[in-house]
Amino acid sequence: MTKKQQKAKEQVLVIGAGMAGIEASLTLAAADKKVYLVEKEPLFGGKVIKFEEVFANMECSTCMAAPKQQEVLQNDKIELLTLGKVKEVQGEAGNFVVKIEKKARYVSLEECIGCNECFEPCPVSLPNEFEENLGERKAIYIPCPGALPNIPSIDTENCVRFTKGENCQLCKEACMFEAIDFDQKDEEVELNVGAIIVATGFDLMDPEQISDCGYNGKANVYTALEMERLYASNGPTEGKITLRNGKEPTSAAMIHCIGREKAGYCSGVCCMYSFKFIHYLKDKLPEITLYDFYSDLCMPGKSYQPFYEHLKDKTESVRFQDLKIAHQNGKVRIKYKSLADQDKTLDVDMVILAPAIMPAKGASELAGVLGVEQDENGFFGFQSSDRSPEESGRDGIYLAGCVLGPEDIGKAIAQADAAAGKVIALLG
Amino acid sequence: MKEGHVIKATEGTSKAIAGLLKSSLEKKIFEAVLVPIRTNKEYNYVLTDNIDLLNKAEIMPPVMSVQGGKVLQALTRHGKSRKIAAVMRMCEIRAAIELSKLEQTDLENVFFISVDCNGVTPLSDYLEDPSCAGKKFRPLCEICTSFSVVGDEQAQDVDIHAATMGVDKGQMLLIPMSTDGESVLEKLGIDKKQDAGNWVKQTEKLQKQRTAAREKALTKTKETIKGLNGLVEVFSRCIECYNCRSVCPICYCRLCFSDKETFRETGGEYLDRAQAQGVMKCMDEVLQFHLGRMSHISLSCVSCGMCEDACPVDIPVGQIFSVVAERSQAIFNYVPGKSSDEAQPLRTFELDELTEVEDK
Amino acid sequence: MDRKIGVYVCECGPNIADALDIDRVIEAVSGLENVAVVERYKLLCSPGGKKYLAEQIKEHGLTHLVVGACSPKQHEATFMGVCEEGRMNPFLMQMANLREQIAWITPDKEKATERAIRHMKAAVRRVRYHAPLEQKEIECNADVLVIGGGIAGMSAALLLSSPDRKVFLVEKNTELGGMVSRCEKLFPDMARGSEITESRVKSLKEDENIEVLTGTVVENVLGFFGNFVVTVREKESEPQEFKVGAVVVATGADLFDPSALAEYGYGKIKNVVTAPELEEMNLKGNITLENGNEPKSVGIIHCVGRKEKGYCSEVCCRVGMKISRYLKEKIPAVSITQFYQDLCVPGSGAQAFYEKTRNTGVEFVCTEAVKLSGSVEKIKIDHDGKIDTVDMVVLLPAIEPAKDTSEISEMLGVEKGKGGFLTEEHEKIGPVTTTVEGVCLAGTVSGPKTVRDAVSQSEAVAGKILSSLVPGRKLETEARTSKISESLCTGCRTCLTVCCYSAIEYDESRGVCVVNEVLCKGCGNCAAACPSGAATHQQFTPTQIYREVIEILR
Amino acid sequence: MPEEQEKEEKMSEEFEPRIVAFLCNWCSYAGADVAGSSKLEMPPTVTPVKVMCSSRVDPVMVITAFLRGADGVLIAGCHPGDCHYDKGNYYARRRFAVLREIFDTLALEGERVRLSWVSASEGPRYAEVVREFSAKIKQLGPNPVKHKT
Repeated sequence: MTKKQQKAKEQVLVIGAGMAGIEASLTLAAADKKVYLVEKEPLFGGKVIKFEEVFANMECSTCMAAPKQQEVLQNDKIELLTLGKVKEVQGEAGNFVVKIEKKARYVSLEECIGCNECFEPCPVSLPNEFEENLGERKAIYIPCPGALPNIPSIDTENCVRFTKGENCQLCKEACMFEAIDFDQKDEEVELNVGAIIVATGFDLMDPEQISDCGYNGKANVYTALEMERLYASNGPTEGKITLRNGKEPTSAAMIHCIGREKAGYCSGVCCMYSFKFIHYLKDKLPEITLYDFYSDLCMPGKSYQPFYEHLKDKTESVRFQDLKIAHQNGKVRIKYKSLADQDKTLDVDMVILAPAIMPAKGASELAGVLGVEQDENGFFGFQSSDRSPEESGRDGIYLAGCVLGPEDIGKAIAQADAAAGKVIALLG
Repeated sequence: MKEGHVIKATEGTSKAIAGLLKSSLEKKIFEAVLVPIRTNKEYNYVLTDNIDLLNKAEIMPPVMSVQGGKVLQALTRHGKSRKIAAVMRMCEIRAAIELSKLEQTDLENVFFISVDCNGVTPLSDYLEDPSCAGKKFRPLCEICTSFSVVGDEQAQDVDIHAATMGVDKGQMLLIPMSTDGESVLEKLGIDKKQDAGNWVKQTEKLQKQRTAAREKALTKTKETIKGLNGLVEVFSRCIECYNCRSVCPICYCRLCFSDKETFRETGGEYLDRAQAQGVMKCMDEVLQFHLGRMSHISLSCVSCGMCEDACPVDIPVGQIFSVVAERSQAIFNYVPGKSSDEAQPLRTFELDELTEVEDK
Repeated sequence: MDRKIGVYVCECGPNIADALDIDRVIEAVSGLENVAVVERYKLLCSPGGKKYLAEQIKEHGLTHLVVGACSPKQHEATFMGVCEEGRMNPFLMQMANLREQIAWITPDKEKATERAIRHMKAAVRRVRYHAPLEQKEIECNADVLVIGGGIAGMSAALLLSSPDRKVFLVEKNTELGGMVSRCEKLFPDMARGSEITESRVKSLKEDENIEVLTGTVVENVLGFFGNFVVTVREKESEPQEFKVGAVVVATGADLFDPSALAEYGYGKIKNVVTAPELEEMNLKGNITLENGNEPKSVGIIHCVGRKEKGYCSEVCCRVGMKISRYLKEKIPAVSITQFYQDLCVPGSGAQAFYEKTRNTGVEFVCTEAVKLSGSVEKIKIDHDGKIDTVDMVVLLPAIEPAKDTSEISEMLGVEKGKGGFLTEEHEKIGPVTTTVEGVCLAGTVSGPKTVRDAVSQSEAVAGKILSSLVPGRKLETEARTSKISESLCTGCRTCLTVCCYSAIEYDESRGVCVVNEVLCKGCGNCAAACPSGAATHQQFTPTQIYREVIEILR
Repeated sequence: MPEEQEKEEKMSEEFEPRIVAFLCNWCSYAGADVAGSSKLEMPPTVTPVKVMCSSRVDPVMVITAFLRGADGVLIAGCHPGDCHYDKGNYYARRRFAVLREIFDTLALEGERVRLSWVSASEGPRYAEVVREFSAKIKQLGPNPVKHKT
């Protein structure tokens, strides 16, 4: 077990390397704090790097994220621990002892130069979860072109060497840099930090858990994240929007509030990104007919409604009360009740769901490890006017981004800087 | 512009304006006047409060030896002048206004008196034979459409315009173009008003003819410089004296990009290139200078013709620049010198524009 | 100085070595002017490679370095580090991207080699004109000016203050607390507004590192990040001047005036009040009609002015719910109907607040538009043709920019943008900073916000300032900035007008423009805008670019 | 050189355009790198010149490149609204518009200068721009400057 001993007050742990975690780390590093940035995935950047563009200015999200990611990688005050998981937290504000389980990557960060030569020969192909399973990857892989760090990792759950114990070492042979090391072991890292910032983000509600939304991963019903990857210029189709059979859709419907009732809250951003999809679809398929099914339009703030205004004529907006999705000979059939209580049906080629934003998988477990409270929906912290949102209820542990609940990027970044501010004020 | 204030001009425009200036000096409306004059041999802009001088001088000689805009630059670049009246041709005023956007002139205390301009005689011709004054004009003057204040394409920052075209012999109409202009006329006690309709009509008529002529002439010029061949042909006789640049009112740089060491290469390097290309006519510095200068000034070019007048090898450089200037100004439908509150196009931008030049 | 350029080609294993003929590249650049040494190495970014390179620099006494390898995006920082190892100014190094932009995209080895040669030559010719650059260190003041004593301003001040950092909190009104102090309660937890603000006011007063200046206006702010000079004036008294390093703008927002819209009959029809007016009534104790009686029925109308403003003010829905809670507490029998267009209740917990409210018997009616008309002691609400009659109507007006937003924008050089609010540096990744470095925004000055978000913004501002203005630490400037030659500049100020970071000032006395290295972000826009080349980017000078270009074309 | 010989050259497959590409550091250069790491094949015609922002590209520099024999000059930057430096690319667009107009007016084959927006994730798009532009230049043939000056 490697111990990273140093003055606790000089060190901070940031859990989750999405936009919020990155922002917090950079701000802390600027204040000369040593930052350990722990990320469970082999790459970092969170959900944002899955998007091609972000509302409301339709900026390229890679152009937004990549420079910050580069900063993290080049900043010697920040140590990025990918494939890491927080196992245990002892002590109190100013002096926490943290145990982190760091899974082996089986590719040496020092030796590998990211030439990607090792993917080719790998015999295993499987759906790429970064691409929302719309593309394939190997057992040794980088999730998508441009992913950072630009170092592959071996997925031991699928690599024949690890699953079947076969003596396959095609990737190792392909590597000119002796970067691949099957003998790497998972390790436990112990850190001594003065404060912790939690920025573990969110996951979308699994649409298969929602009755009547017609999602089965096969038919032409897509989740928002699937749509993002379909449109992404670095995605599986290089930005070509097609149905599962490769044909271009001639009609599509965006459906808001999927699972809102079940979740019990409004996820805040779905209306906006559904509008963004209008732009996506019309951009690639100018002829497509679009429908936008919503119950309430949630577009808070000075810049969101104007974005909607300039897109709303490109789609037919339908305000529904309740709605069912079925499959009808190749088409997707939407049965819904209009605001005027009329029952209606609509057939389209493609449906894009906006599922509720949920606490990230494993949130409760982490809450337990950290000893912080969760609200009735499982998000961290709770809404209280005499407490700033970033406070977790436990001194020395702060929150930022969608771990607090559904937030847009702007709010998440502000919370990240606020959390960093709290930490700097606390540790001096 | 319905009516103007009448003054006598029985002894001609020059004397009429002289008179106007004299009384404004006597009445202490201005501390001095800036005006191009001719005293026996010499002609130039003078800044003066000397009334006798104005008595003897011929105001507004038929040549433009320096561009008034440049004169005002020299006078006000390092701080505004005291209250003066400047008598100038439209192209000079427009240059001065353009320069003010580029912080090269400070016009706060400058009172503009513009005159109907019939054009100026090329300096060289005039020197040879003064009698060709008023007969021979700069080619650009012959196709000039902005010789007056009539029409909304014209400079708006004039205070008084002295109208002669279509005005009865022996008379001159002073058109107040600003509240300042009105109050000055009042102070001068010039209150006899007269309908200016005929002047407007005459001006518009001439503008119409000129517009057609300009169109025709510039199209012709465009043909002569078509493509690289044309350009090389025309500019191959350029002697790189840079007169065009030094007389240009808009060229305000301390050191021109073309004079910088940046682009100089060693003899060896030139030879390498000559060998690589088989032949190297040593032309590209010349073209670089002229094209580069176009990219710098074409938006502000007021098409005054100074450059052409100054070219010792008769390159129609003014007409060539005017061709380019018209087109690039059209992109932003920008009229240089029209109004001082209009930003020079390269100093600002619109969020949604020019989609035709970009590719998404 | 006579130059000794070292040229090193990285094989990057097979990635470059197999894709092109490195020996030919080496041969081609060897002859070039000032080239002292040309070598190839298997992997320059490896620990061994870095060590090797650093030693080479020292051994050959190299003055300039060219590295032909991968993309500078990958390893420019790495090799700049190596330069420092070799005691060479890192800005005297130039990379040629032989991997991403040649080896990996040019299958034909012959062509790849030609391109590589061209690319390397260009880098060599360019680097010859590189000059050493230094990161300057600049003294700065760590104190902070906070403009606005509302919840955002107070929170920022409290988090910022420390024994070695003074905070000036300037509030134009005589009382601190702002909008929140005028609310009896706040959603969603119905905490008392006054308690929230009073506790903060108390800690502000107790904190000797915070100077609270109420009834005071900021008259001017000059200078730049780390070195602002502030002038404030309290009513009639003499103006006071002090220095700060950063400025926090937390001046809040105003509410849309409903009397501008006939359909609400505000100011004409009796008992039509705005949300703040009801708050006031409620704070005073009783919610009554003009005739002193309690209302039996109340209509609450959302989105007042939303259409005119063109945006949704985010908080109104929940304010409406909060108000119905007031009413239900004070007048249990009252019947309440809310007329809304879209229910905007984003985020965990907000909907619960809505449902709780609805369960107290509040009716919610979704409607496109409403029109009010008075009729003896009653108010008729016409919503999409249907008519309701109530005793009292509460309007929920849109949040709009504060009256003085323009002056503040002028004074600080922060643009007014969407909706007329002050503009953030970047809506997503720079929500509390502005293009004027050292000037930050917190709360509704940059757009409608909930108290929660305003607070988190104010703390974000604190985070930004605490990390960038550390007492006793100097400001490090970006080395790769633009600079303006005093002898060439004619003071035309084109550079100044195009600079997005107000990093260029005009020096009246010398009549030239000057780049402020603290603010310059090094984009080079000014350099392209300047016709005479007086302004230039120190790492992208015309000569450097020109040399690179003609070498490519040779 | 005589017309037919010129034509020949235009036709000939031999002609490999020399294109100078000014790429902004944050979007287009990054995009080009993504194209590279995705191993997207491209004609060997373009040599990138990195600048921090498309707004650094001085029209005179483009003119010079053209007069020094560049068969094409590409300026690529962040999409409008995405500029890493807030608004640089809007200024770049105006400068380019004027430059392009000068080329067109003087019939200098304005298609030889091109302004493209390429984001950091648009590797495939960058490759497409390079292919398209190269094809266009091949069509136009070599920069006449090489023979005329």
